[in-house]
Amino acid sequence: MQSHSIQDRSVSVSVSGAGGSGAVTAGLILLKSMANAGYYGYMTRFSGPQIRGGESAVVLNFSDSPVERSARSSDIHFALDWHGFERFSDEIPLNSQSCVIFDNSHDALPDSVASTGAKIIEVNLKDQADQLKGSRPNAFAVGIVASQLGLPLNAVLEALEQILEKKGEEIFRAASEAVRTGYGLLEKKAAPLEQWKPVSHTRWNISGNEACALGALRASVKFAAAYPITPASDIVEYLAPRLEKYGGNVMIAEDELAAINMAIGGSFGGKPSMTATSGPGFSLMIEAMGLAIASEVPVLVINVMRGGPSTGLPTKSEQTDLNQALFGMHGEAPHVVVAPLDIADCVVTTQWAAGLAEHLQTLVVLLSDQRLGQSRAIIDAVPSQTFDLKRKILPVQDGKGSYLRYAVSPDSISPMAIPGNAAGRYTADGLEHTVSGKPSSMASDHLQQLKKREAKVTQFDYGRMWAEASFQQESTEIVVLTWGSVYHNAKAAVSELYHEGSPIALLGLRLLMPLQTEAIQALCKGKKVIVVEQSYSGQLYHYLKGQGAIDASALTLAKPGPLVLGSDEIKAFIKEAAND
Amino acid sequence: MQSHSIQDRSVSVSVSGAGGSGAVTAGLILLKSMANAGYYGYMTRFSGPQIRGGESAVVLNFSDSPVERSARSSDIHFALDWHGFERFSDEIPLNSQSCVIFDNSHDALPDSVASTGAKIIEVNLKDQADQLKGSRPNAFAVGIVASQLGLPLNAVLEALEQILEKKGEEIFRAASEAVRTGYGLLEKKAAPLEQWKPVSHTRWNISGNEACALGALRASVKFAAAYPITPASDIVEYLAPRLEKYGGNVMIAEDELAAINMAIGGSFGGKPSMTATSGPGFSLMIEAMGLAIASEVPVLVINVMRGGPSTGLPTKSEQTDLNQALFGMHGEAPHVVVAPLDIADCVVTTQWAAGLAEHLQTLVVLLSDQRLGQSRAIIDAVPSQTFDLKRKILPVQDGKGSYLRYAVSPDSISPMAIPGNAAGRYTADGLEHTVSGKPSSMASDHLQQLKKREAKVTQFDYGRMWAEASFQQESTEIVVLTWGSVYHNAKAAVSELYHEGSPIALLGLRLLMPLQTEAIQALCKGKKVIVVEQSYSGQLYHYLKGQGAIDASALTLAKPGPLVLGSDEIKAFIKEAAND
Amino acid sequence: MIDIAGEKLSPEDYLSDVRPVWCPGCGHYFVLRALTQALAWLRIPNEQIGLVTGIGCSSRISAYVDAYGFHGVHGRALALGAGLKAVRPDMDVIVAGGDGDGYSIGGNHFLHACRRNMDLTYIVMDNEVYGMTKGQPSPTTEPDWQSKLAPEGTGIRRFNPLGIALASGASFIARGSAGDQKGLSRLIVEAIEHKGFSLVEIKTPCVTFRPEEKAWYKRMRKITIEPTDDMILAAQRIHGSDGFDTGIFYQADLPVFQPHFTEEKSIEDFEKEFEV
Amino acid sequence: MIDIAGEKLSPEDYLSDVRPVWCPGCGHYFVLRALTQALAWLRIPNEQIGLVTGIGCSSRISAYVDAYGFHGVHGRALALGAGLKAVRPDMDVIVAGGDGDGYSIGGNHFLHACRRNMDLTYIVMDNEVYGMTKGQPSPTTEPDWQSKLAPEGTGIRRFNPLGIALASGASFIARGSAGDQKGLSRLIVEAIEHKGFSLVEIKTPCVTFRPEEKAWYKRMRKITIEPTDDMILAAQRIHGSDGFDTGIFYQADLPVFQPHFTEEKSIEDFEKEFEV
Ligand SMILES: Cc1ncc(C[n+]2csc(CCOP(=O)(O)OP(=O)(O)O)c2C)c(N)n1
Ligand SMILES: Cc1ncc(C[n+]2csc(CCOP(=O)(O)OP(=O)(O)O)c2C)c(N)n1
Ligand code: SF4
Ligand code: SF4
Ligand SMILES: [Mg+2]
Ligand SMILES: [Mg+2]
Repeated sequence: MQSHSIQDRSVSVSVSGAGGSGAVTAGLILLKSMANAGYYGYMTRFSGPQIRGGESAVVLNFSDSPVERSARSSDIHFALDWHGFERFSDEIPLNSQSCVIFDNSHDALPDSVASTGAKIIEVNLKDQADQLKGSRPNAFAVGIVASQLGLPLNAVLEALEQILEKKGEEIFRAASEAVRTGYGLLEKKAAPLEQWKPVSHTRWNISGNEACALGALRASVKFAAAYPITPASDIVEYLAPRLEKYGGNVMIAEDELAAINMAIGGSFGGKPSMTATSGPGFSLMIEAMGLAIASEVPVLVINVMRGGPSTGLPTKSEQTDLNQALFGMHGEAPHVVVAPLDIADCVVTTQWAAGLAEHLQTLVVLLSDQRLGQSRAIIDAVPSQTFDLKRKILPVQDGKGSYLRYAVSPDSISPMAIPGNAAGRYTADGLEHTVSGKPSSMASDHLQQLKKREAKVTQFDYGRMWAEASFQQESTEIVVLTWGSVYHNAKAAVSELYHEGSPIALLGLRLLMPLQTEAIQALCKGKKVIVVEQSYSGQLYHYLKGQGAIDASALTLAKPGPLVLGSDEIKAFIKEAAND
Repeated sequence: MQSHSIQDRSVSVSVSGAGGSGAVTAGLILLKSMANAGYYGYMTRFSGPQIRGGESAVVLNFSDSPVERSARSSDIHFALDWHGFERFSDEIPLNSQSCVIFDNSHDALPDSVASTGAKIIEVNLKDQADQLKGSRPNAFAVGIVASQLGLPLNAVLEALEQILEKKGEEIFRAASEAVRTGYGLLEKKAAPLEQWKPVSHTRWNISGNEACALGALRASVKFAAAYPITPASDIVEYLAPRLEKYGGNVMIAEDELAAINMAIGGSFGGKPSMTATSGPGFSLMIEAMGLAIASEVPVLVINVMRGGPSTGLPTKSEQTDLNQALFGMHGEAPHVVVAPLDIADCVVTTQWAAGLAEHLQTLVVLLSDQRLGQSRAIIDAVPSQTFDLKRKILPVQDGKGSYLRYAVSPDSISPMAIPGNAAGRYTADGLEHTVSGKPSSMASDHLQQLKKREAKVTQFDYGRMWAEASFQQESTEIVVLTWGSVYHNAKAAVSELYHEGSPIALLGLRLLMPLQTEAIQALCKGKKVIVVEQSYSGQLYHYLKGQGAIDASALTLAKPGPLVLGSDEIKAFIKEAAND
Repeated sequence: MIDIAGEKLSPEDYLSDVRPVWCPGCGHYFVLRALTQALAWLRIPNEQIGLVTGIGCSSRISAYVDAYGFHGVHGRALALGAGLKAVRPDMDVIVAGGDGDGYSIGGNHFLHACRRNMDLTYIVMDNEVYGMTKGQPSPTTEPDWQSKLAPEGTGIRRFNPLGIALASGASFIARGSAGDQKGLSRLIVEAIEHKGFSLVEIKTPCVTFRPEEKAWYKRMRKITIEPTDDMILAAQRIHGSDGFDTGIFYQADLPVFQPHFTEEKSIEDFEKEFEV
Repeated sequence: MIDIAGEKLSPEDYLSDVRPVWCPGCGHYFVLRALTQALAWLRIPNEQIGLVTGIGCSSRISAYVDAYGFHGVHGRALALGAGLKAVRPDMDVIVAGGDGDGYSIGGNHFLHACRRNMDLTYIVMDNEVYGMTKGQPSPTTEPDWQSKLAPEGTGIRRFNPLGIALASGASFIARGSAGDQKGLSRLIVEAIEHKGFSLVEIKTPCVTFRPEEKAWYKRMRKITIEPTDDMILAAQRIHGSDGFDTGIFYQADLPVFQPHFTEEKSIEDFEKEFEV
């Protein structure tokens, strides 16, 4: 097993197996066990093309400080069997530092694994399971891995209880016996957890999609309408049972065209509203997103990106809907596009995004991606915070007033009337209109309203939320610019280089539109700029150039999905670029 | 009346009136009359917000050489009445050089017109019409205008016959009497046509939308599916009765989602296929446009742009769907975007576009706009031409072969099998796939197919069609870059400056994606570059910058619709920019 | 319905100050009149009315009524209206539009709105043509009507709105005529008062692109059909009608969909679920 | 249908070499078997078959049949298939998909495909759930089925595919069961041979997200319904059925839409129209 320096106190584990072998459950138990023991962890899951019954795998990374990326390679890989393992060769890198434990009651060790030089340990879990009524091999595997990590048995049993709670006493008893047995099966190792410092404060076990949903709840979103799609469905599935106990509700739409229009209707009715989808559904929402912009109705649209184009790679991650989120609508359609940088940030950024929609009375698109959304991590509880972002509402009055829904004001935001207010009767319109909302095709009205809609989003002060800058110094010479789920690996690369003495800084953009061009220029001017993103064409890079935020001399490391853009790869690219 | 220099032998006429007054018919007759007399002309029409029964106006510009833009002001304006005339103040500029003739049997002369200092002539057409059974005021107006222009009476009567052909002998007789009477009513003027040289070769009376449709027919498009929308409906309405006599057909879809999918189905079946729409419909086609790209099925989508966002200004022109046409689809979705520069070019560019779709087996978007599409002009017949752009087809063979639909080839184009060919059975897929079309989410397949789809469009040699460059010289210092319906006014401005001695050149882009970055750089490097476009945010400008085609120092004159970006305005902007 | 005391209300009390852009003689004027008359009879406070429309000549009606209006995008009015009603059950949500908006591009939402049976009133101003885009055949156009887009007619049978509404689960299905002001107003009143999804399909001539439809004013029969809640009987009447009958073809007491919510949880409750 | 002489064909002759990714035991396997059996009986040359699908577990079927297939986007298969049939009347175009694909997002195309009555065969693999996206309620799901998205059920009545097809103008309407291989194959044969739009609605269990549906294999009755061309009778049967009957509920000889074309004009003819 690899030795770990103080700076990198982490250990990585992966588990794989055929469908039904319980690899994912094993991962969930290990993640929870680590949390119980006072540590942090991060888990991603992968599956083959089969819908069910196909092979699946989990990749976990643990540490005693927050961790939100996978390791370079697996320290321990547990193969419940070798079914379809070759599909995971990219996701589960093994090397001579790895320790591979496998259940030899199925296929023999594949040559490809043997040739990695990893240390190999064979166990026969079929025999074990046969001896212990009601037990399953994955529970033994959990015990074995826990013992090899030096994870306290108690922490594992506690996790087991939490996870199997609903399955009944019987099942829990058998599983805990299996874990115990597994724990004693191989010689127990104390390393690497020996040097780790457990924490005792509250942490959360949360996925990125759940985090987005929580952010929406914090922002008082009260209505969501959606049509299922991978990998976004979890968001609304999380909300469905909760929102209806929290003064709101979720509506299942017949398609995405309906979903976004329902959300616009709900928002027009006075409730902060949202929808969540992925690429194909987002494409279907394009027309109505333009309507929200033109009629100035607040709405939050979350796009959990997957690989494209078209149906593409529905279960894999990519950052390639950026262009569409920025420029997908017809006509001049200024709006807001934001993206969280990690799982905790999903909570904060979603709350912010929903607030921005309300405050600016427009469309806000939040771009998450499959990796962010479907990964699960143990993170510090995200402290609650308040953004002073509320819908400006026309005071309720009796009798019809002379309300001008689209009046031009200093901040270009006009108070919105909520139905029921006698003074505020008006008709929201996607046709170009006058200040009162009356349809107009006069050049002067068009120009006035175009300006209004643009000014309210561009002139707003987004404060410090627009980006996360780190390692900035007087002497900074290189700036790495990135966004979304690539952030953590980019940060790891930059951090290493910085600590190795490079004059390097990192900028993780949270606000993509309106682009904070001057602020970016201020940080990047005269520096070597490297844009890192998970796309084929370099969408962010070209966008930043087009807006004049970065110079023609900037470089880009753009790589399409579905493989993760690793920190080593990023580091190597930066090093080479720095030497040019 | 304004005196005309040899360089600018043109005369402009406008006609306005309440709904039913026949202003548009008067315009059509005058346009045809000019054509019959051997001249050229250009006509745009405007109407108030009423659906029918509201005021409408036509603005015409005539010359003895091809003309495809409106004049700075009206030389003659004929008001059949003053109903809603104030709405046309922008479109019908009058000044002291103008001559205004009006029927005084309705409202009195508006102050706003009197104050222009135009020469005013009153006629009473009600009296005239009362005397001549079955006659209508607009026919007298045609006669009057013709006499003032010095347009031969014969040419007018001939046009009248052609246009009223289907209405019966009676109506034609009354109308021609009225024209004759009108012709004699005021003192006849020979100027300005006196100095003009009539041509005798074949010319066409055609609108931009008709020209697009003809281009599609020339390219052997055999199937169109569409859902009506202003201002694109004319295209498919033109095709409907013709295509079914030309080996093809038009299908009326239930919505745009169906329209584009039908077109993809038709193309998959082996027939060059297309659809036509405008902004809102284009937005609904986004998802399936991605499918055409991913599954490599040729399809042509014409977007006749109108003012946006959302429903926007449905009957007005703007160039603001550029961003969407380029970047509207989710995922990495390389495709082709082209735009015609004038009405004749609608024929050529549409033919080219349909050919490119077939040859490159992908989505081609053609961006026209309301101004181009719904204007009508007398132009020289567009000579037929051939592009060597055909679909590469798998030869028909018996028995199943080992066909690889998405095989990687040197030009990245793989022969397409047409259903019925036993050797070519395959399943087209919008999921990422292997060379055989089998769904795959492997990183290597994704990268391979992404590259293939991009390479086939970027590596193709588009030849000289990519742009029209004019006034280029060794000494060129300023390059004006533009596209679409703005081209003719930009050309007028550049031409004047060039002839005034400015070292200026013009570049009208026909191919917008893939951008011919190096070719643009070659023409623009080191020059002062000015991008002229009808948008609010400068969509073309930012795009060119983002792709590195132009430098950060480039300037932009971007103005939203619906008003035309006039040549004076463009000229003034360039002049000021040149002096900076 | 909220009844407010005071003087008698008139249709004018429900007219906004935006002047209709419809062609002189368009049937839609009569629908506007009948709708505002119905609202006056019902005395619904203007601000409690949500009037949601799509795009089309007919859909312009939301600007002409003094209420909370939404002139959305083509074909999606029912979805937008459903969202509004979901969060604002206190409001009377009326959705309106044309045959193109509702039965062509909007067909899917029509199906699912019927099925969902929310308490919405859906007014379709059916002129058997796309008026706004200048005279193309719509789903309700006769198969042999000749137009630019279909020079020899579409050759496709007409969409049967009442039959489809019935099969999809609408609980109130009526046909009215723009020519019968009083009858139409009464149908609209019944539709608004009905609990559940109500379809009021109105024959309203497009005088510009289908001048022959002016004959409808005479040809449509005044309220000939009385309500039934027997689906098979309703089906017989609908499929047996020549299209010129008016009245309520079907009215039944079916479960109404209305999302409910409580306030029993706090954000802390949700956060606790994540704690380890 | 083109009959080719020669040896007897088997379902395998219509299977591609792509292995299904369906869960073990999924009802869709039986549909694949029944479809390929029907094609074998009909002896349609593989290359004359167009099999168009949308997205969903069921829609994956286009990759498993050895024919010209199109795996398009979610909900649009009927439109794509209509385009294919419009230009290729010589082909047998079969459109297939799930209840989500066809009745939820694809509802509008379903309506208009029935109405248009082109000579297409539409196979819906109805498992009353969105299988592919892991178990959300579809339009055909019972109102009280509990799922993550609708913890207490949707409370919305089920979509009635047969009734809606009938009201919208489909000329062949059948229900089959994945459990009755032979009966199902025969229904598919009849549907393909029928001239006009044929709906074959198939009950096929999703064993993963709705394991209780395995009971269908026993519960569905083998071909109990005989065809009628009487609409009202068909409506009675459809609305009277408990959902477990199979057979052809309606079959009628209605005008089939198929765009026709001639080659009587040349490009020069069109250009001449513009000449002045
Ligand atoms: C997505 C989209 N497609 C097409 C249009 C063009 N369009 C506007 S109104 C209309 C049809 C109107 O017909 P109908 O709903 O019957 O209303 P009517 O004008 O006849 O009252 C169409 C096709 C549009 N605005 N948006
Ligand atoms: C536009 C769009 N929206 C949503 C999805 C996600 N999605 C894929 S399949 C599916 C539903 C599948 O259900 P069904 O058609 O019944 O097929 P089944 O899997 O049950 O066989 C959904 C919602 C998508 N691919 N595209
Ligand atoms: S076009 Fe027809 S529907 Fe539209 S306003 Fe005129 S008459 Fe009415
Ligand atoms: S999820 Fe359901 S429908 Fe999909 S393959 Fe599995 S059993 Fe079949
Ligand atoms: Mg209509
Ligand atoms: Mg299903």
